[in-house]
Amino acid sequence: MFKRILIANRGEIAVRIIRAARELGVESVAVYSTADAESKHVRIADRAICIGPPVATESYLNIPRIISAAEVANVDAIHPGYGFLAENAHFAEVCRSCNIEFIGPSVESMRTLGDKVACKQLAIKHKVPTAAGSKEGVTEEADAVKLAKDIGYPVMIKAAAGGGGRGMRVANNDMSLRSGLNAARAEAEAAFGDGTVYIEKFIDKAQHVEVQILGDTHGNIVHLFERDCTMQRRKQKLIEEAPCPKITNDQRKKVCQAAVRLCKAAGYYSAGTVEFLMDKDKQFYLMEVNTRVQVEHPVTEAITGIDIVKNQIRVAAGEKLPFSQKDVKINGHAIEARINAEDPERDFAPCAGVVEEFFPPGGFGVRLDTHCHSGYRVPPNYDSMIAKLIVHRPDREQAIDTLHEALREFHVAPTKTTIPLHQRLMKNGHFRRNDVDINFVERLLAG
Amino acid sequence: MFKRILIANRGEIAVRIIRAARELGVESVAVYSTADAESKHVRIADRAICIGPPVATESYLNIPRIISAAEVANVDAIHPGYGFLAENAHFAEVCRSCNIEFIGPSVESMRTLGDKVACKQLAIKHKVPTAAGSKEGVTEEADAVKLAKDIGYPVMIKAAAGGGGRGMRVANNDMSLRSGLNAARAEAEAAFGDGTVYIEKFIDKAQHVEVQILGDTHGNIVHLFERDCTMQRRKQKLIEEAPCPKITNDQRKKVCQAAVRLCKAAGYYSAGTVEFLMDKDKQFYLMEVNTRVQVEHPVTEAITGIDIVKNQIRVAAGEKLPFSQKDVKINGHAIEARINAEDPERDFAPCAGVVEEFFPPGGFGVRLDTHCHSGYRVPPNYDSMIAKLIVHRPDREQAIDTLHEALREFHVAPTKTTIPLHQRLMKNGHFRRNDVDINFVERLLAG
Amino acid sequence: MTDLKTLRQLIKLMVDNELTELDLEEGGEKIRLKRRDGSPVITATPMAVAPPAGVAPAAPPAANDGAAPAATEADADEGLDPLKSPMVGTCYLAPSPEADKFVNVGDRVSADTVVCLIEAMKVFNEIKAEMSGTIEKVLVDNGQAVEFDQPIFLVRPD
Amino acid sequence: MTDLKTLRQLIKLMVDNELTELDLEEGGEKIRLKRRDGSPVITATPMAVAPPAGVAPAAPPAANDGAAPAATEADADEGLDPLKSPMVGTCYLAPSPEADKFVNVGDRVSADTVVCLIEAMKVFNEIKAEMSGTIEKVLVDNGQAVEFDQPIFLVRPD
Repeated sequence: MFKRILIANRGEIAVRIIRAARELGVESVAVYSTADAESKHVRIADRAICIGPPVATESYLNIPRIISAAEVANVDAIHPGYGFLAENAHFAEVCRSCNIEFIGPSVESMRTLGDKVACKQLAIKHKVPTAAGSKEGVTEEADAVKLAKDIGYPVMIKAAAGGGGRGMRVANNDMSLRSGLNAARAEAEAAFGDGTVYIEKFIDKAQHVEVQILGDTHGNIVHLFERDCTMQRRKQKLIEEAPCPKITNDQRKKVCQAAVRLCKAAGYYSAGTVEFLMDKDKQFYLMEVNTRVQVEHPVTEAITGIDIVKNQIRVAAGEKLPFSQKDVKINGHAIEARINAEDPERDFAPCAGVVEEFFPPGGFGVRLDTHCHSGYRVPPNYDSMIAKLIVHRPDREQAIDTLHEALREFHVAPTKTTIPLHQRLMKNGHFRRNDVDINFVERLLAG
Repeated sequence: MFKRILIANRGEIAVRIIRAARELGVESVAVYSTADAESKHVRIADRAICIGPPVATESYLNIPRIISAAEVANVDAIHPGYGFLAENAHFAEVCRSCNIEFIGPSVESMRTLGDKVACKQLAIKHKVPTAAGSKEGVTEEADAVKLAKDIGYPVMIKAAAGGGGRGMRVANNDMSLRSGLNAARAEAEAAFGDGTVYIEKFIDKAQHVEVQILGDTHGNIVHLFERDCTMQRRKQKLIEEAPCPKITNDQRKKVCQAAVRLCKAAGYYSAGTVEFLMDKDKQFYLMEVNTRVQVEHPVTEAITGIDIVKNQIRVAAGEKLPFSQKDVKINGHAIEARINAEDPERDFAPCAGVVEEFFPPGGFGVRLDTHCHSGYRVPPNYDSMIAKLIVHRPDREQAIDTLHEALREFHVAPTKTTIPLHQRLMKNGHFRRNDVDINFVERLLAG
Repeated sequence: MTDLKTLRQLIKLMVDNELTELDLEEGGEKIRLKRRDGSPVITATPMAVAPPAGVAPAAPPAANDGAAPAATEADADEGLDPLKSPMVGTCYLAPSPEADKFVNVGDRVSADTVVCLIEAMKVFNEIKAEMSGTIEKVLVDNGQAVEFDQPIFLVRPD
Repeated sequence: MTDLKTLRQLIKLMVDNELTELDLEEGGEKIRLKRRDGSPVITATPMAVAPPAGVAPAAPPAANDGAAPAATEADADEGLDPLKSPMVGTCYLAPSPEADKFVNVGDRVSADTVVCLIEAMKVFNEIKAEMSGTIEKVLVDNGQAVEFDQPIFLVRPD
């Protein structure tokens, strides 16, 4: 096992990783920008190193500064968390070239699965369900139009290098396809330095279902079942739950095994997530693969009892997974609500500043992951999530009731948060019946 | 199910009960003394009624005031929590005579099991292991001396009406027995208005093992396995865990079934705890029965997944237990640390006053039950427990590691607490090997 | 500073201006004021000589309808003393529905004048004034539930 | 200041300006005001170095050995400017073990005087003074790890 690791992240996930490391007897080294000098991950780590100013490109996104800190602290490995450099294959490469293990998958699998076209080709090859569409990047308008005719409108134009819904466009006819194609190319070029785009069938009224994968470097790879993350706003997940309440065990088995096939084919190890869209007829279509730990990993930890972050560290250190697929069982139902410092009244504008009162809920079946406390100052420089509230109960209905109560108790002032929105959603009949799709929340807020 | 219940308690247990009630769709009515006007249970209840001044005899222990509040609020039932009136059979009787259900067992079983002599006789009758000793109260010195000769010194002199270790004395020879007998009688008379005492064999190097019982009014009664509460200071539990790490499944089955036999014989329902002492040879000896929910109930909830407080309310409303014995399984290991506002430097003197900073830990496997928050004022009038920190992990070793980390993160200032003591205990080799007895902590603190 | 008159004036100041807090300290020369506001404020600066009252208020908005005694409002009225309920129960201002009220605004009361009945556990308890003065205000309705310490009347002491 | 008249004026000030809080302290020269929106307006007090530090709890004892930059400490030295590290790395005060130090106490430096090397990722970065003045203090040892913003020298500016 490693003697010491560096956590190249901040906020709740840095706290989460430090806890896992210390529980494994591994020393933790935090890095921080001057904006986070008093943040919790700095306080609870065994050592903390200031690496730069608030702006992320000069601190949490700055590879040389992070590697220097790693060398100064003489660590064996770096955990990237999520966001920032977590899916940056180049960073992983640099780490390993410096003899610092990157706590994540192989560089090759990050590259393959990170490229949506390559990923899709691999998926098709291994019978992982995908949406009908182009097998490789589309450049000629003519090809695009012909393709769209074959698969039928509406179609989706996606950036090969894209992710998290960025650089996507829907086209309902040849004209919107033509204009969309060029716009998407330009946007992708600007956003990812890669203008390759591709086209596939647009899935209407879809739900977001994703499968948690965990693998080691000895060829063992298992799934920890799926999560339903259909409750989103502007492609940002608000509420995640496990298991998906809508599918049968057969459907569950099929989609989870498909995800395992894809990752096996990519020579994947560590934690990863295969995201699918599910249509009204419970057909699945591959969306993308996230080659890192997910914000919503706690709901899977709750229903399986498996510590995903500890296992990431173990397998990065070369250990075998301490369990096999047959040991993984679903126990109860878990739901996570992301608490963001945002003002619903002002179109969810982030609310930086001091949280003078932060009185969290607690009790049976309630887990809170946060770096926040009374007196914490939310810096304006990073994302606005200040806490993740997770409940675990025997069934979905009880989980919703418990989460509703926990949200009601959750007192944060004067900072505005998404707590009231979550309370409203817990009472929403469509949500309770799980009669929702990925655009549900926006429709609700619009009307 | 009830429409509305009153919680005749304060602090974390009042909060715990309000959560359970609301999750069941039952309205909650809090009562409070002027010292608790701003306490959490007052804030989260559907309604709160001030019943008196800080002194408990004029508020939380005052039956007429509580019943009046119940009538004013028109509740269907009263949950007494633990402490205060929880084991007061007269209070239960008054509630029911006012057509207010008492959320607890029958008055008769409270009386039988509350009288240690009657309880022991019932135990002997149903082959529940007890320590050798007098079958009924002892009044004559001569009888006492003879009895002591039969069972052999050292012997324990106990008050029939006693509990929680109050009014107990050890005698090592005839002389100390004689003096002890009179002193104990006087003490019992003063403390409980009942001078009856009895004598039994003193169990040396004992561990405290207790069995959680849950029964309904339809004759169903099950056990939720046992807890080990050996880590005590002055007969006050500091750390509780489940399951007991020292016994085999056969020993577990035997002691749990004995507890069920005793409660069945007493016509018991609701939640209850049968406390035993266990000697070096894993022999069990009945200590007492607590006819209420226990402070440490969360460790049992963790390993069984069963919500004890919700089930107390359900069975009080006449519902059947929603599960049977064979459904109750042990999953992992749980440990609870009681966080008291006490100063270990000053012989654990209670520390009343404002807790300016209360930054609790969190994360996977961590549960916190508390009514405290940054800015909370600990009143000097009640017990000093401000939080219960509970961890649930796959095995005991991981549970200890997780609890140790959580304690390390737990920041409370300027109030002095037992957190440092718990951190020390988590690192103690004897505790980790479970090589302890009920006097271990005191020996440790002594030198 | 601590004489009742000044105190009353301070309290009036608080009520009139919706202050929720007011700490004074003559020695070290300190003043601390707080006004009612949607989002309560707790300032626990480490160095601060912990003004307990300042930090204490579990300011968070009560999830319940805040049934707490309305003592402060009552005390506010300059020079009046609240006659508070000694128990929880139902307050009756007259001995029976058709009878006259025990006391009305303007009536003089002395220590053992019965001013109302409070029913608790089916028992009707006679509540005496325990002070002498003139009833200036009746703060509860007949048959209303009252809590411990809840002001029932405002009395102008002799 | 504790006379009612002053108090009334203070309160009027609060009401007129929607202040929710007002702390005063004569001795240590302190004023603390708060308005409804919850963003503190703090009129400085001599000792109050960083307002945030007051509110955001720097209080909790760092579980780690507190490797945070000692900037404030350094700044304390009257009229001296800290020359801070622009990066994380290992600081070398001389070009090689046997060579003389780049600068010593008392040396004059100008904007482009090289004062030390910082090794980051095997690269030795020449650090220039970026200011002109006299070296008054060397705050790190040769070969010591430095963080971003950590003062390396104290310079008395011209």
